[in-house]
Amino acid sequence: MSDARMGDLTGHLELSAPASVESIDLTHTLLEHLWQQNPQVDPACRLRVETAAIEVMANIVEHAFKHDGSLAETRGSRRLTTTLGVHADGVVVGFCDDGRPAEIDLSTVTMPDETAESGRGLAMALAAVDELVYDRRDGRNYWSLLCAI
Amino acid sequence: MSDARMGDLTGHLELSAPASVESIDLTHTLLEHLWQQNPQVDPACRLRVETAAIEVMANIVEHAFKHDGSLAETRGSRRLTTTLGVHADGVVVGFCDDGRPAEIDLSTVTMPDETAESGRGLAMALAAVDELVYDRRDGRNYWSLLCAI
Amino acid sequence: MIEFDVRTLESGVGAVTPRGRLNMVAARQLKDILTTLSSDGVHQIVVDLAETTFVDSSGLGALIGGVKSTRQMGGDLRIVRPTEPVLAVLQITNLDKILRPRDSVELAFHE
Amino acid sequence: MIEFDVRTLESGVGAVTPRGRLNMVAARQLKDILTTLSSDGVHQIVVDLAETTFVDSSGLGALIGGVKSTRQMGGDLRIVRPTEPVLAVLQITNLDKILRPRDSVELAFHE
Ligand SMILES: Nc1ncnc2c1ncn2[C@@H]1O[C@H](COP(=O)(O)OP(=O)(O)O)[C@@H](O)[C@H]1O
Ligand SMILES: Nc1ncnc2c1ncn2[C@@H]1O[C@H](COP(=O)(O)OP(=O)(O)O)[C@@H](O)[C@H]1O
Repeated sequence: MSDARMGDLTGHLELSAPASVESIDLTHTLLEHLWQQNPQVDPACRLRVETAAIEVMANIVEHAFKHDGSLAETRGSRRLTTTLGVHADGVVVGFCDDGRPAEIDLSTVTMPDETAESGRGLAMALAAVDELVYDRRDGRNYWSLLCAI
Repeated sequence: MSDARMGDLTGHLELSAPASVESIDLTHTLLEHLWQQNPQVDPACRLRVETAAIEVMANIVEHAFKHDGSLAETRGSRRLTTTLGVHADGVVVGFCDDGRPAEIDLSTVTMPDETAESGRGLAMALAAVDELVYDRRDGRNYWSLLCAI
Repeated sequence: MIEFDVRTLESGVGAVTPRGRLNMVAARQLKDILTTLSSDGVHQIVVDLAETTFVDSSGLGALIGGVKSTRQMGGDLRIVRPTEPVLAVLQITNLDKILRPRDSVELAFHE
Repeated sequence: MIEFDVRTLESGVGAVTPRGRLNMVAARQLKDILTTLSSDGVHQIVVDLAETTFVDSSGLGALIGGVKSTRQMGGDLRIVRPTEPVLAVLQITNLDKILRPRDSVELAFHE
């Protein structure tokens, strides 16, 4: 994340991987590693971060490269960078991808009714963490979330 | 790895993490993810890559930052980048760190006798893979290994 | 990573146990399992969440999809023994009514 | 990640089972376990490698250290049931003599 907020993070992790569903598990594993290194983060906060991070990442993987042609053609060229760290105030996770802009207004997101089979992801992410920001800069998408501790 | 060899790797993984023993397990997990994504890499080759990669990384973590002051002082500022990928000819793993130069001549490394409790790492790495290269450039250490498939 | 255990109880109820994280990759697999059960004529399904360490919106979507398709055939999909993180997610998404947790695989359809 | 199971057999032999990867982090833990056993007067030690999925030079170093320190006290450290990757590593390092694999925890000291 080229976000100033990551600057004072010691011991952060940064992973660049294909923007594929298979990479989602890797992010989850990195989060579990982060919890091991930061036992001060309590279980409730861990779950909140995991929920928001996995939802945001799933959205990027699903939507950010939608009109890019077949997976086979672009395999490996669709990349996603995940940055994770803990600082004094909270847990921070950032995602950066070079897919299409997310046409989305986070302020209008609501939880769908109980029979919906999709459309719940961003509402869950927003409900889970204290801050969720989407930003488009220099042809890239930046998502960042903060869970205060 | 700012190595041309990584250029044509599709689906490679790149992790930047603290240069700590705890990060070694992360590299191992990334390798296991790589095997899942590349079932064509046979078990023998997997083990060879794991052996060499873990030995090289352990050496960096143990030796490259030795005279840098206490761990507490430098915590988080000692970083290590690991790049892993599979291309048509083989599995490639690269490490980059900004520690002190490795005063080591790989051509003189031999396997110690059976009662030695240390000094076996680089010999194992060399025995395991087809290519192991150490390079110092621009104030950084670059290690890269190749296991042909 | 996830593994699924699928079996049929003596009562004819299908029992699915996801072990691990029920995320997007796993949700696709769960959907396939539920579709196969349905085409085998199994419309009473218990999903045992005792070893499901995490669920995301796609996992929830697969479960809701199962509730809807089984009910259309006069059956149901019921969950049992959710772990703490899974229960917390059911609560923030208001799904703890349509997916009301039961106590045991055997009794899920005898309450 | 690694977990260690440590127990003492009726014969007085100490049995250590590392579950997972015996890498640098794990080797430090194994060394501590072997030191504790030694200070408890246990100098016959079996390390069951049936669930050890990987071993590196530091793991080997900890095992060799254990062989040397137990032998100094008239005992020994013996390994049993290495997995295929562990056996392969013992062979390329020429350690399959000083660490000759035995068949079972119970019989390691009765061969
Ligand atoms: N990263 C993204 N890029 C583009 N569009 C997105 C992105 N994330 C979400 N969206 C849009 O927002 C909608 C709602 O997303 P979400 O709440 O996660 O539900 P779902 O992904 O299940 O449809 C999506 O259907 C999609 O149209
Ligand atoms: N990355 C490195 N930086 C500096 N010195 C190194 C590095 N890797 C290895 N060395 C030197 O090479 C020696 C042999 O390394 P190795 O074969 O791995 O055995 P061990 O680490 O068990 O001593 C080390 O003791 C160290 O002096």
